[in-house]
Amino acid sequence: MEKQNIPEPVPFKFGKKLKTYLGIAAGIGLLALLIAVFVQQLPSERIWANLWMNALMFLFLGLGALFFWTVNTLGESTWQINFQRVMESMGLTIPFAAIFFVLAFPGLKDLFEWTHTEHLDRILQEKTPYLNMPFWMVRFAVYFILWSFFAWYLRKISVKNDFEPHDKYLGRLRATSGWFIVFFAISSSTAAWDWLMSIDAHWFSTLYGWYIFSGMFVAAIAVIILITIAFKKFNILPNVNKEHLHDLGKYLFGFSIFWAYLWLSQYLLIWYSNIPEETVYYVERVNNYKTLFYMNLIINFVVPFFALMTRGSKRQPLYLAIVSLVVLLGHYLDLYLAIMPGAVGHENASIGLLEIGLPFFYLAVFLTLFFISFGKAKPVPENHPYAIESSSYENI
Amino acid sequence: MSEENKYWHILEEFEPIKDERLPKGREEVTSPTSRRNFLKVLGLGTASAAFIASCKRPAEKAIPYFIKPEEITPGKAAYYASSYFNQNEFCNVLVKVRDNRPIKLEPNPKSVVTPQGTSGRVQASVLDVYNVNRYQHPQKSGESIDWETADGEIVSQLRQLANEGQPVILLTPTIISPTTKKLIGDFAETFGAEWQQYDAIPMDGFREANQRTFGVNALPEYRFDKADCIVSVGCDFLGTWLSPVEFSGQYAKRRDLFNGDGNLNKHYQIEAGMSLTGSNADVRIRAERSDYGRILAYLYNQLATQKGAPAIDVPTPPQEITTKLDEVVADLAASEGKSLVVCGDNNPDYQVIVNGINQLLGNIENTIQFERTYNHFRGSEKSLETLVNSNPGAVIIWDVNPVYNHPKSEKIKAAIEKAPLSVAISALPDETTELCQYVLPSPGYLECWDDAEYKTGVVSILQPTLHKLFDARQAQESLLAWMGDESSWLDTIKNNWASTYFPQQNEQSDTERFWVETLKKGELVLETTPESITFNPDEIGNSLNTINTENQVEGFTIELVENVNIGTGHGPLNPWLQEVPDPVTRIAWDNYASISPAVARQEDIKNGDVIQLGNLTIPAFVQPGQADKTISIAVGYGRVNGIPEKLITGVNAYPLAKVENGSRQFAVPGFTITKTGDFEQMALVQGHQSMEGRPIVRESTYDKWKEDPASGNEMHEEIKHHHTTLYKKHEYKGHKWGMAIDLNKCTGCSACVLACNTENNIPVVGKKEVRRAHEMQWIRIDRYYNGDVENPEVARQPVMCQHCDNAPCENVCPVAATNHSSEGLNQMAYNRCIGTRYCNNNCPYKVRRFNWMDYTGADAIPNNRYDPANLTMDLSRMRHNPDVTVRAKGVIEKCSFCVQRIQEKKLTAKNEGRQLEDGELQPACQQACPSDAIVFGDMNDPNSKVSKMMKDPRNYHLLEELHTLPSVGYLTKIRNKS
Amino acid sequence: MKNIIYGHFTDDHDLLEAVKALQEKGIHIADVRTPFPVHGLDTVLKLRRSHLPKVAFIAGVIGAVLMFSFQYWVFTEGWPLNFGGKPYSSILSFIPATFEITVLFAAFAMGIAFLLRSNLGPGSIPDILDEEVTNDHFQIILSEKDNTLSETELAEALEATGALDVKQVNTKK
Amino acid sequence: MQVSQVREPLINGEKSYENITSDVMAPVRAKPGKLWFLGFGISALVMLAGFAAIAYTVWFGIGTWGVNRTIGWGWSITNFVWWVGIGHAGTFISAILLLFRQKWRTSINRAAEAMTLFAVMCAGLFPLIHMGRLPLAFFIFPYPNTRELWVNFNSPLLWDVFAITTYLLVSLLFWYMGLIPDLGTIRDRMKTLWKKKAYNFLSFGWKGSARHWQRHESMSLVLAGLAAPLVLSVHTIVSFDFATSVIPGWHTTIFPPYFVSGAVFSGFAMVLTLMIVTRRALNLQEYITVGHVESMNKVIIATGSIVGIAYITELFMAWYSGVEYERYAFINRAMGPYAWAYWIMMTCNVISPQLLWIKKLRRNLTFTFILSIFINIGMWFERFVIVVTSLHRDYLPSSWSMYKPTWVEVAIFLGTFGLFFTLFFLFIRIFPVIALAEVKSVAKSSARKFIRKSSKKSKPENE
Repeated sequence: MEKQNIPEPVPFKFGKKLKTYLGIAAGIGLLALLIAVFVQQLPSERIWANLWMNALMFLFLGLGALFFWTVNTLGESTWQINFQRVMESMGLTIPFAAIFFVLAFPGLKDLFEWTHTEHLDRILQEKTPYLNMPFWMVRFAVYFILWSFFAWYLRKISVKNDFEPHDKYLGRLRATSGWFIVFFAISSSTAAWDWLMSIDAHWFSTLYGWYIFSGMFVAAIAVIILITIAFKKFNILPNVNKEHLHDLGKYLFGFSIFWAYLWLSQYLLIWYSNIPEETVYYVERVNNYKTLFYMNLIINFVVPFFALMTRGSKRQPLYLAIVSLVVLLGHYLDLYLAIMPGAVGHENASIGLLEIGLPFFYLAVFLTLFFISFGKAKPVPENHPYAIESSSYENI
Repeated sequence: MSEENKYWHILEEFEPIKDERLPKGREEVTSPTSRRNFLKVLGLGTASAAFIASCKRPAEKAIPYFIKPEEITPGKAAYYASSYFNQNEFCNVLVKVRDNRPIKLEPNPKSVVTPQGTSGRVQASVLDVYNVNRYQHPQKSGESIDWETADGEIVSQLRQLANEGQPVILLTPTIISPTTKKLIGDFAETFGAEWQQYDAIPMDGFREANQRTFGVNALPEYRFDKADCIVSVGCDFLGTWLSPVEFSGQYAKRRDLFNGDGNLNKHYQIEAGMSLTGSNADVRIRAERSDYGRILAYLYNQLATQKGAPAIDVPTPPQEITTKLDEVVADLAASEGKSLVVCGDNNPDYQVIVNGINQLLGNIENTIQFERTYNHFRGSEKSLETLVNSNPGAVIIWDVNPVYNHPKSEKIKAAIEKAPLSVAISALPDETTELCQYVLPSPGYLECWDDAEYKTGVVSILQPTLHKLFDARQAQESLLAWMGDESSWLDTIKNNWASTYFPQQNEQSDTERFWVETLKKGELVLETTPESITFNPDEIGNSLNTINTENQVEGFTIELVENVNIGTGHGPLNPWLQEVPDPVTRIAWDNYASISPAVARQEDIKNGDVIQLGNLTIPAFVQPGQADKTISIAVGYGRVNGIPEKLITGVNAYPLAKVENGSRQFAVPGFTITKTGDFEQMALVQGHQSMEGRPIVRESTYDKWKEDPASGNEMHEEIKHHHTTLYKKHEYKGHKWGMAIDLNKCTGCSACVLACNTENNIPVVGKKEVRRAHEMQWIRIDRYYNGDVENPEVARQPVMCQHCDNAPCENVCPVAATNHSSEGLNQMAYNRCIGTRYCNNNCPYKVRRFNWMDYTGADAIPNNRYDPANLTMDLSRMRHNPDVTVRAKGVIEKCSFCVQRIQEKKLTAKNEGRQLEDGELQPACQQACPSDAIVFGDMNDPNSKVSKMMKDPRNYHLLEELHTLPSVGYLTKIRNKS
Repeated sequence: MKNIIYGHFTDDHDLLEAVKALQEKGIHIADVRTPFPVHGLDTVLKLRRSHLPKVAFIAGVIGAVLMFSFQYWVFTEGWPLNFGGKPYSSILSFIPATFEITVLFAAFAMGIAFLLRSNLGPGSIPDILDEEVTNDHFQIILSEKDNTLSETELAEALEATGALDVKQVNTKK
Repeated sequence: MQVSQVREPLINGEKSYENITSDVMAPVRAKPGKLWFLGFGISALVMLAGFAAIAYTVWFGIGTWGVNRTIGWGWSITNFVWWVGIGHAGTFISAILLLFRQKWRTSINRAAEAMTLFAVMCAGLFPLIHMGRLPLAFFIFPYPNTRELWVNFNSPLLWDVFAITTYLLVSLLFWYMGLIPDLGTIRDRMKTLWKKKAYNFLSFGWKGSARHWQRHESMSLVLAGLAAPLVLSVHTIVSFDFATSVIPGWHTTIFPPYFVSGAVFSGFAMVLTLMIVTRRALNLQEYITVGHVESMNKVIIATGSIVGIAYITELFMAWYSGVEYERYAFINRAMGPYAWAYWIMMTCNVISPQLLWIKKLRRNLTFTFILSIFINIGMWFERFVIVVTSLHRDYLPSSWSMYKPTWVEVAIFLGTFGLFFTLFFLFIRIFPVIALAEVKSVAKSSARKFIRKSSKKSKPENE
């Protein structure tokens, strides 16, 4: 283990400079949207699809982080304690994701074929007990209420322990994490069906929910890595050392492979059987989005696989940050491929100013919310009974 | 055209070969076999009398030709024209002979009577030749004797009896051979013998009725192809009645919406038990067997009222039937002269009324013609009465088995046993031969010379295609010998032809030339004059009055029926026929009592519960569509004597028949059902009867079809529209084989299944294995019920390997044993197969078959053969088609589209420097199909019939939504109903 | 002929301290033998990181390339067969076997490299100085050859670190 | 590395390194008892009976089984998948838990890996004996032959050949590499010369050198890194056997991860079944503690719940797909003639593990033991449901059929149990059941004795 002198932590301040940067980013995003609507006059479904896609990505980061934290808590692992507050704060953005979804609601008719209740074919008619607006809305509400509740409640317990330390809080944290994971296990799949799979309403794949989950998880880890590295650099989290980065890097590496594994499982099985009711999804993507389709695989699998294979690569903050950024963009692309062919169609879909600019707005909002939340508590949990383990472990 | 020459290759053109080993005093039969080869065949045959559980490959026993006989080209088949006749079934055939062994029967396309297809029984008959249970020597009281001794003793006794004036009775089946008839006449004269003809299931009632109504003792020609409206009352004309192969062809012509003029016939079937014909009807009216008379009377009366003819009041059938019958009457009345009413019951009164109806409708001379009447079914009840009552001194029983198939079996037995001289002439041991003092083995029809006049004025020749396997002699030769006639039977035939038929034709001027040419063609068509008929209306009244006095007996009526493949059960027990499931019930290897679902519910009977009916204990089978008060049982089962023990199956139902008013009745009332508590698992190959709403057999009605030919098949276009694929289709540059099956023409007769069995050396697995769903047939004819369980609609579909271009089976074979040929065939390399059965699991059609055990003897491990039907013995192995591998244990097999035929024809065409013609190449199933429902050809040829059928709006592929891209297409079934 | 001095400890922490103490004196340590891998020992002994992962990587790449190209060759050049209409170069189908062979090559190459590099293998006879090393003794071995100090000085230095049972042996190797 | 004192110790009792050595070695040193001979004898007999049934099958053909034209795979492939699944626990424990730094794995990984190997051997038998022509089984290997015909690389069964072979070999390598130091330990404790020599041979001449340890650790980590995806791949490929097909109930994309999860689930159940007995029989209660059992139970509840979600997802998707064949397949599972198998599966795999949410039950050995057997049964039925229920009613109702095993199939299945236990009985006599060196390496941080010692000193050990 390398000896390191741990500097004094710098208290976090959501400074003016930062706010200005975020404001500019938000402005760029909004400008892109306005240009798309009024100048370029893009087709409405493309606008709505973009709003939908960014709302999802926004949600994925918070939800993925919350999952990462809870699963570590439940697994009695402790290495994450030193940057746990990053995940907690990311989780707190979940309720705001709901707002972005709601903003895209007027476009639901453009996005989802099954909402056109007037003319549904036989198969879609048979799906109406599940795919109907009222029930869909109820599910939407339930997901967000419960996710938000868990994010808020877990954070509350975690922070409480800072001030009035007690072992019971850890127990409560674990129990709540357990409940969250149970709910998440179901809702992550059903939400993926509701918000993504049902865009291609005829198509179905049992793996789809897990596939979307794996992508979300990788994206969230990438963002955790980026933020943690930044905080380490500014000494906000001085106790985060190379071991933490190494492990985070392993997660990014491992789950990128896992994502690729699920991608392959789904594609290979559908390719192999070649049954039209299933291939229809991929035929559209392979034929009309050829470059992006293979790019997706390269960015999200080939790049992290080779870039993060060696031990050293995961211990180099800058290097790891760059890979994380690439992977984050990769999963943005993955989401693009999940939404656009079904919702917009290859005639109208392309990557333009809107697709590149709009995410800045969402990113800015996400970071703003994150910084606000992060600033409200201590950067590292105090009095955590296992805290010692997070500062003194090493990778072989 | 050289092909044609090959077809008519005949025996006569070759020099007879002397054989010293043949018994003296007997004319040598000209034979295609060389002496050397004959020895080989004889040797093999004798050796195989014992079970030889050998692990040696058959190839090791082959003896190469030392000097090759001229007429044999090893590896090339020769075809000989001949005919098949078995008591109630006739077919002109070509016998395919390879290396001196007949191995397959094919229809003779030049035939007037049966140009298209054969029946399943014809296909299976080749196996009977190689039956190891055949008598091998003449016998006296069970001891082998030689022919001279036998002849000497029999002749001396016959002369003595003749001198004493004791009756000599010659009991034969219906003889349709004109020369034989003459010969028997001479024989009868010589010995004062009485000649009686006997049919296991007679049609003497029909003849009697025709005598009464039309004044002729004849069975007329029925023209189903000319009838717009067919009404059949319990008549299974597509399966077992009169001349099913012919009728199937005629019927199918009027079900053809692809080639035909689009004028679909309408077929009503009124029946009690579900027959093959009934299952094909547009409208099937379920009626009790005991109501047949009243139904016919009702139909007559209604029509008569309309036509102003006298009607006689007869109790009407139940209300729910009469409402349906009114519809029938309306349709009949609308198609005068173009309708046909038939009834399958042998009751002469019923037939008289049928005649009355047809007369009323003007069908006589239109759909019923007396020009070329049928010559079979000449037997009558009188024949046995004579035998039983006349205390005969000598009984010569020629190829009939009344002890088995007559209800008065005991009396017949007594009469035979009492007779001082009893002689049986038969190829195989049976219940009757066992009682006779002398048993004279006769050869099978493929070893015989004979002629046949099945329909008046159409005379065929039967020629031997194999030297006699055993020490057997044709019955005719025996008669000649006993009469002291030195001429050979062949000469007798030739002489008769020269004197009788030669003058009737003018094409040939030389008698020898005439004989040879006829032999080549296989049949001679003569000018005939129609029987002159006069209608006698009084008889109708008489018969109606008889029906009026019919009593309704309490209890269940048992009707004895024939199974399509088993027929009357005459002849050897043929394992191929036994293993083909009944097309209606889908049960193999057994007979059973069919009861209606309502009765089953009421009596709490499940399939396989053994019930008692009179003296008969038999498993019950719940048959949808069965009339409540009628129980149907198939005859032809329960043979015991002369059958190897492991092949004994079913129950003999003949004793239930009744002799009444001098005729045998096969519908007997007054039974009650008693459950025995036993259970017998039947060999049922299809356990599920419903399509579960899946678009497997797609169908529509005639009216809808007229509006839109794609009706019922709308999803085909939709599915095609949605077809997407992640990889491009392979290109098939040369041929691309495909098959189209017209579901509207397929009747389900199962001839294709048997043809496939024969062509492809498919093993027989036996009842036990069929029960365990281990059957091996490459084609199966799926049967689904639809609608009302009491009287469902039936849909049928022959399913074989679909030769999918995106075959799920090929992908998953780990050893590459199955893959796709460049001509679109899904091919199997048996040698490479290691038997994971993965392909079969992954086949959505479940058409692959696995060799679960060593059924064929081709396995390398010794002492593990599973041969329930003695078909792996050396003699029975001679049936094998040498072009098709005999598969070993542990190997998957399936339909190959008869790849051996494809290769052969391709090669022929190539050698002749021409393209293959469409229709030249026929797989065995297509060739055997009497209704021309199967079409095979090159889909890359836009003008081939198959590619045109594939483009028909009715065409669809089975499970096409899976994108397996099958090479087999089905044309929708169109029912002519409202 | 070289002389060996060795002694043992009963606690891994003591061992680490002793190694550090000896190294501070500039004594070269010939070998340390322990019943289980002691964390930090490799850092203290300044052992180079093992190259085994690289062996695994290279072998894996070789395995992957070989297997993939073999399958590709079989299906496109060797004997292209049409299986269920799949393209001849059905790359997706090649992935599973390629993956398995990659892992097989990598694992076995590394295992074999480990044994060869460490001189371990069936039949190899170790020079065991103290049988308790595989039980609960942590042994430091010094060699006179590697050090400027004399045998006795080395022994004293070793003893000074708290080592028990310090012994000197002359081995023939 | 420091461990919080709040953590439950992994080794109970006052165990010194010496104690660990002698405790674990005890069964190897001592003469086998009557019970061992009895167990071994019965296992060997059952194994021989199984082999006889296999010989019978090869001789007379697969027709001696109950499989038929519709259901081509019955018990054989059910057993295959079941055994392979069980064979996933060992490598999962040693590889994936190593990557996740779960120290509790050290007490159980050795036995679990051995079990893995034996289970994979049992599993590997089935694809061979289910072949119609076993003597030609070598056709599945791509070897050069005169016809230059290779194999079909499209076939999942062929992938299986690669996967199972690789898995067996790599697991063996992983297991044996871990055994080397422990075999050295045994060698040095043995008094008789031939035993010493034998164990030296087996231990490859291990001497515990620091450099060797360093390489060994480095290798173990990379092996773990390789074995982790390998574990996933094996059951993934097994699932491909089904999922690549077009048969409803087989063809579904969730199969790969769900099979893996199910495999780990059943594997852990089997480990529990065995270890709860073994720890008693071999007096290893202080090494395999209730804490270990609880940890394994947590894995069980996690994987069991994943499996449960997969079941429900499949069920829902069958409805959602709108494909009538899919829908029917699942209705038939739950309500058809094999519904009993489905509900056994549901009860054993989904409902019963949920009881483990209760901490008391999680730590109750008797309950865990019974539950683990339930899961073993449930997971067997899962495979039965997948194999048989999906096949027996697929597309064309005309071919629908039923399946019932014959005595031959039952005997073969029992025979594999015989094989499994025969090998296991030999294993516990010859090899240390617990990874000695690994346990020692975590002893300081996790054994009760050391924890107490370090807390007394209360001296932070900075490394």
